[in-house]
Amino acid sequence: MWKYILRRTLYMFFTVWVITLISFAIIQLPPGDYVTNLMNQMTRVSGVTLTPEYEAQLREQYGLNEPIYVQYFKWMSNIILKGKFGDSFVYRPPRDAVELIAERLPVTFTLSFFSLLLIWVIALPIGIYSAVRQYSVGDYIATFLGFIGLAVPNFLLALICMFITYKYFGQAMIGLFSADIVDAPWSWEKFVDLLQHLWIPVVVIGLGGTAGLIRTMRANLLDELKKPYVETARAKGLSELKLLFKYPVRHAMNPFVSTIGWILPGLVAGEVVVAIVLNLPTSGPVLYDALRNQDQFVAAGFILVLSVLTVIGTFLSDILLAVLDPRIRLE
Amino acid sequence: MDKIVPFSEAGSVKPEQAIGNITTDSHELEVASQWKLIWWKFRRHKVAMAGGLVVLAYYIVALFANFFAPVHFETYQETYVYAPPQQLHFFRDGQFFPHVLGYSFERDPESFKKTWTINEEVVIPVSFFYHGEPYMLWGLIPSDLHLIGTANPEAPFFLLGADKSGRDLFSRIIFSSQISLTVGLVGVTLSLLLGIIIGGISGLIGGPLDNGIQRLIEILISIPTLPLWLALAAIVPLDWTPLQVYLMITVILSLIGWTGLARVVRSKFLSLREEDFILAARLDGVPQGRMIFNHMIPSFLSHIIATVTLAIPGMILGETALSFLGLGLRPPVVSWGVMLQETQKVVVLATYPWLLYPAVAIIVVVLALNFLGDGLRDAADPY
Amino acid sequence: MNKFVRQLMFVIVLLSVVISACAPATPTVPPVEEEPTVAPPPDVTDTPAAPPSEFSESPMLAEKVAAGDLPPVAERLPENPKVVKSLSGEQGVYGGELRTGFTGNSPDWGVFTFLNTFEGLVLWSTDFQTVEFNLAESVDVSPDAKEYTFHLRKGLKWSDGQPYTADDIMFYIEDVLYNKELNPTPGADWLPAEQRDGFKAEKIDETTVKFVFPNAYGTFLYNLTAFNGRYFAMYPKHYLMQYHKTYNDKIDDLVKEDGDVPDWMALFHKKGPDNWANPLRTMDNPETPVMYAWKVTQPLGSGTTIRFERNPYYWKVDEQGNQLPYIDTLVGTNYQDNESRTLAMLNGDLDYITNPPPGDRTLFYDAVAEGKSIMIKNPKSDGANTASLHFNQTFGDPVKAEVFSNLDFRIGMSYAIDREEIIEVVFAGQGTPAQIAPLEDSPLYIEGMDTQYTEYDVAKANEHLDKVLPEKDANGMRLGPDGKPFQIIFTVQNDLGFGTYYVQLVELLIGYWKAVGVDVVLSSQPGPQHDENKRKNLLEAEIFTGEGGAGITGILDPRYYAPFAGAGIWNQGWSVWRTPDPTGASVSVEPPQWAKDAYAKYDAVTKEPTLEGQIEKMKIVLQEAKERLYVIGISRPGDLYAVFHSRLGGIPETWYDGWLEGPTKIIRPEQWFLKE
Amino acid sequence: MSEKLIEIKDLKIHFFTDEGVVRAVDGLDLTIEKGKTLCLVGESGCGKSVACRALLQIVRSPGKIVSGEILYNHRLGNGTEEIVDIAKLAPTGRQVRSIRGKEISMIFQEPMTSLSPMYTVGNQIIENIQLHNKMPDKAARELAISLLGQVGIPKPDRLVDEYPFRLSGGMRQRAMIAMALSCNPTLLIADEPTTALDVTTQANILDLMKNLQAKYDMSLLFITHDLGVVAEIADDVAVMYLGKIVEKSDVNTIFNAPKHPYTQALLNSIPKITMKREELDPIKGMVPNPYRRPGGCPFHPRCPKAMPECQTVEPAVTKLGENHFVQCLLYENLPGKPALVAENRELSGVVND
Repeated sequence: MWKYILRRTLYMFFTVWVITLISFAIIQLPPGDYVTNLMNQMTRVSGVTLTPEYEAQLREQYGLNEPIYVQYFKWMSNIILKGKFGDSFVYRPPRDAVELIAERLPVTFTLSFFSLLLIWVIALPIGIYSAVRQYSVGDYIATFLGFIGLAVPNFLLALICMFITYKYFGQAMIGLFSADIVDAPWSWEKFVDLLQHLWIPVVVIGLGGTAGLIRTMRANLLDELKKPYVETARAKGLSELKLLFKYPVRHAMNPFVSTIGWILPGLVAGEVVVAIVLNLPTSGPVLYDALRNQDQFVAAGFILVLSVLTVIGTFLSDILLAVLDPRIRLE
Repeated sequence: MDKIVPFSEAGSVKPEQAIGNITTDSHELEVASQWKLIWWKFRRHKVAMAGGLVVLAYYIVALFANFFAPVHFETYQETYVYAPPQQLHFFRDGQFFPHVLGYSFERDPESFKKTWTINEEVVIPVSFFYHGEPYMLWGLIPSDLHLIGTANPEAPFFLLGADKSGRDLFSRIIFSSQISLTVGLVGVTLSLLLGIIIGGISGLIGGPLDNGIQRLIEILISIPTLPLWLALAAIVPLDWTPLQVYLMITVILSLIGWTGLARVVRSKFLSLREEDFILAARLDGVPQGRMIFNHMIPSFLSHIIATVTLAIPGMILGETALSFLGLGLRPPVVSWGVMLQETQKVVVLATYPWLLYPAVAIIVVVLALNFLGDGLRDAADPY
Repeated sequence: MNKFVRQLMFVIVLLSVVISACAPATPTVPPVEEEPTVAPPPDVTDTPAAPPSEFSESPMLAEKVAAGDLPPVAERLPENPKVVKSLSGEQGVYGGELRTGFTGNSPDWGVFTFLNTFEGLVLWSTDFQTVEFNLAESVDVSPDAKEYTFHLRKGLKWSDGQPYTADDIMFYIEDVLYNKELNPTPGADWLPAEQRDGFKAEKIDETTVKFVFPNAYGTFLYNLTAFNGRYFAMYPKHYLMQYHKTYNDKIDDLVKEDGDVPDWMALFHKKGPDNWANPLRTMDNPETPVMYAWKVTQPLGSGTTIRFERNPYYWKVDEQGNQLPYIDTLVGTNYQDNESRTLAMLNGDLDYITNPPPGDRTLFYDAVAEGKSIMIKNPKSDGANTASLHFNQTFGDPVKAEVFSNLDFRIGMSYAIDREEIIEVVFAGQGTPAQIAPLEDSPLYIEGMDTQYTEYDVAKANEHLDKVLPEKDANGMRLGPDGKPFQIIFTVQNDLGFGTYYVQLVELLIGYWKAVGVDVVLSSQPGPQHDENKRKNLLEAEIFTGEGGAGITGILDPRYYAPFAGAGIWNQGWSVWRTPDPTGASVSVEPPQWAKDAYAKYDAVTKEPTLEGQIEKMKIVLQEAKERLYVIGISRPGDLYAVFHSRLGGIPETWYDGWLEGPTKIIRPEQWFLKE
Repeated sequence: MSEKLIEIKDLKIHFFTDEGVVRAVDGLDLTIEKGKTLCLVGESGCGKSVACRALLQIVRSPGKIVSGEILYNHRLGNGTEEIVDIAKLAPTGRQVRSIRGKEISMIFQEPMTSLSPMYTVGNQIIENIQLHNKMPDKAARELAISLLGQVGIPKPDRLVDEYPFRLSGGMRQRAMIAMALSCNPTLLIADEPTTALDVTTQANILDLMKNLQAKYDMSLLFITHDLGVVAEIADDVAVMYLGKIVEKSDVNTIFNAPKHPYTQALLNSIPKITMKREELDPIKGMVPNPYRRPGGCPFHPRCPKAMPECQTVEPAVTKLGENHFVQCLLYENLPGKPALVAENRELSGVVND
């Protein structure tokens, strides 16, 4: 077991290193840089253009005039030595990329948590039901409902929800907080307010996720249901429900455990679109803006953090799986 | 965004769904061909059957878009900008006479808002299988036959309304299916091949190579796709058409999208490796490559099909999501994603709700594909 | 109000300006407040503003004064405060918070640049007809238009109570603009390249500065009226000198203290405004004193809101002597996406948003009809046209460059366009077919320039195109002079805040041009990609804005009237040739002689000391522009719409809206107020 | 003759699939006597597994008990007995569940997969114990350990906490047995318990089961296709073909004087020391497609002694002697034996169709 963990850890570091290379490369791919964008932004709103001198000057100021490998080296050494991921160009006063990301994470986590909750609450029962009652009308109806969420493009769903709240409840549900409370420090009221606004994004993101889970659960369970040990248990005289949950469901859960690790990064990436439409102060849009503005340290830092989260997540869920499944633990 | 990566759900594809235990007791069935069994099993999933038919219908429409669409997707009538859908009437004073009624608008001088009034007098006959706008089917066969429409090109015929340039939404939805239903397939196929080959090698040879491949997969799955899209979208040559650009990106993405399937294939191979017939083949000295394709692939071809079926809806939705972010296809290409881009505005929901029809088209086909995929996967391993 | 009346007014206004401008000796642009030589537009109160004698202030400040935290209002105001008339004829009331929204994390370009910045020495009068004094109370201009002497209002104060004097202006010019470390090449948008060397500024006394230009610079004042004039009240010397090497020899300690910045320049930029790219650093650093009506109290940072509070030392009053602004605080909310901002506005969560998308027009009018608390006004665009179609005459491929440079080609392409149809489809029937030319009511108006080649005439189109591209292939598509298929890649930026209709428009154009055998394909790109291709001179053709319509904007922004005036790609390589890119990233193309001459003609305009002379000279430039048809236009802009919360007061019925005026600024946000 | 524990009468179990109805068990008559071992023999696919699952009402869908009775002598607390028809009990009902694992328990063919790898052996045995009788965890655990001991698992106190996949096949099967015995049942059904094991382990397991049967005084229904095993363990033997019992008798009769051609064929198909190798002949043909079962005597296509009428007439049960029944036209209507047939008919209550 410990040997296993050690090996995995080593791999992990290697992976992360490669990812730093990749994420930095990705940022450098597009033509132009932050300064080009800045000017473009001005042109877009105003039609005013910058004189070349100022660009040159800006590039110098942001260190964009150096060759890429130098930039990468500086970036890395800052991360390793100073723990600094580099300041954002866009946000002012300049903030360290990771601070920015970290700032948005609590909300992101809350959102992800509730979405996840919704997903599981909807998907697992449906999945189990439609496996146990395979090909029954119930099966069809349940899965149909489960898939609807997947089939509707989520940005549309979000926009429609928002419009409905405006049209029929008089108040469009925008963002995650009411205007008056948004700047207040965290308090019980703020939390309640959050919950009131949370439902649209949770529903939108959640419904999108259910289908996959239903499918997995259904398939895994169908798989387990005809394993001999089920028959053994039945021959013992166990009640069907007890039997179902103690044996096949328990087994069918394992594949989920192995994916838990990716859920957060997945949601962060997946939530971007919804967050943009619903104007949520989550980390997704920060990433998106950073990429659009070529705010390279934030973008690179973000990709790095996301990837590392994934890697660690995978690692953890492998361990968790090992803990849960004796076969892995003991062999 | 994950939706874009083909096989992102491959992890959920599960083998071994026996066909009720009678088969286990019967010799005859072992003789029956695997495909026959899959078909038998598949038939039991009624909704999947329905889904299959719907999907079939979609692809047929896409194939003969010019025929099914009343007009070409670029044809516009400047006086019918944002014209609402017309109701198709089948009878007039008793006898069968399919027609729509003409209408005209008043524009509010201040808000520029159009208010449309139907003119009962202007009766526009609607004909089926009529000769209208000429076109080249598949760029080869000249024809002018259309399923439904009005012979008079001047007269308005907007079953699903008109868009911001006075183009027929119905026709555009039909033409869009050509792109939306196919553009992702390239990527899907590519990652399919990669997944099988790499996964197969990894599972067959094992050892350090396998280990290396596992690391590679680990790295690839930890890279978020959104940044990749943004980066790639920005670096394509200027003279590429939006279609080429999109195709290129999907292909590149498929280069990292194969991981899901590879994992499945690998584990599958690991288990297969132990099985007798493979061992036998080994002992007979069958070369690796041939072994993979002649012996192993067939043994789980069925899930691969299921996986692909489930990857397609992902790709369709991915296309819309990317269009939303302005990274996907762009006009003048017409696809469902491009059409939905128009609808991402409150003003559309409020004033031109019929622009949402493309979404309906998407929802239906995505549902159909999902059920089809489920059915296929259920049927995948009858043994 | 009646259009004719407005035009009449304009003529009167214009005459008066001209007369005053050509008065002999040292002509001074008349100090508008004292005796307005300008007949005020009918929708503005007619009473000339006699400088009020006693002053009152916002209750919010009155408390502080009572508490002794703040000197009385009379001491805070200058001797001769700038009087701002109510633009709606209503009497403003104090108090309240103005809520506004912006998209992206860009509060400055999103809204506040327009709402709360660039207090210049002078600014446009609210009718956009003449120059009004602002920080300066008068200016003397030498006959040769090389010397400008500004007399500042006495007793102006920064938001921290420190005096604003000539020193602050000198600090900007000597220690910022001409500081080699901060500005390797001294450049500012009010200081053209050819004026840089030899420009001098000199402090006469505490409230008087004199600018001396090497060459005549007749349009200088107009350049200062809007955004370009912002610098002179942006650098509070008393605060910034501590971060300036020249004044603080211990600067390096501060740099170390800060930790984040590599050198003192970076520190200076961090504390004060740094340069063009983000001039509004004063929105990020609450410490920095400002001359604006409101002062930031909570920067946006990485949050979602930014907050401002009234500047207790703001130096403007209304006609009753009430210190402005009326509104106590501003709050701006960051929206990820335009739609949520729109909804918020409809909700009544916001009081004001800039550039509502044209498409949302019906949405807001419907909201008004439904009795939502929305107020809609209709400003006039100062633009000459809804769009400009560029064919890059400096393009790398000689074959294409040759074709694009051919007048007949452009004329043919113009005839091929069914403008009436475009107007119906794209612009909801608003506007009339037109080329890019000064508006009928502009002093620069040239007979026929706006209407030439605008009728839809396929025959004429072919006739002209046949002179350039006679050969055709089997499908009737034209071949290039080299006999190869001739295809034009037409670029559209798909993420522009304004040109949301460009793609749709070009889709139509492609159809028209196909009809005359010209093969054009659409390439829609996001801004950054477009800009990169532009500097590399890889763009063949594109669509962009149509500036240069109202008043004398043609002179101030001649981008479509004179070669190499930047912006737009029809003369891309030439512009770079004129103002080279030190990074070398941009491709430069040597212009032909005629282009150089043409630009010289424009230079002559700016050298003219008098408006009359400028107009006269500019007409020569425009005449040539008319003959050469540099870019193709589509139609005159229809009237715009602007949305406000109905509780907002002080908003005029109409105004000229455009970049040059300083959008929003021209309707004087400081005199907006919230009705009870 | 000794008393019946279970009497199966004309049991019919059909599988309803889209491809048609499969009559897996088609009119089965069988009697299991107390304390005896009955071996159910037949090729795979003959429906023996299905039949024995019916005793617990755990026939998997799409299989259904369509008719017939399974009369079970249910011993009540007060020593008296009542007869329940298991076939009539609801498959998931409380009553049948109280019988499963307590009075009738079952062990399966696949020791590898018949225990869940997720729980320890002990856990799964204790579950069974506590399911049927109130017992504190401690006691239940003790019992489990002792049971494991009885089935010959070394160091039971340690293995009780092991996971199944850590045990050898034989050990697992022993664990299964321990579990099956944990509520000392009256009937133990063993569905080919030894097929998956190597020969020596087989022998051990068989011995074990014999001993335990004696010890617990329970009936044993032993399903197998291995006649060697049968010789080893059986008191009575029932030979099954395509859902019917074709011949039933005590073990000696079957081995020494088999009557039914199928039984004979089966016996010939196993090597004997006395035989020369060429005498060894496997049964020709295959078990026919369950969807197309032959008319008349289902065995006739493969029957060496088949007569024309075999194709049409379905044979009835013929009693050839004390506790020896056969279902074959060869022995039906023999001159001077009509009575016997009749007698045996009402005796075994067969209703031919």
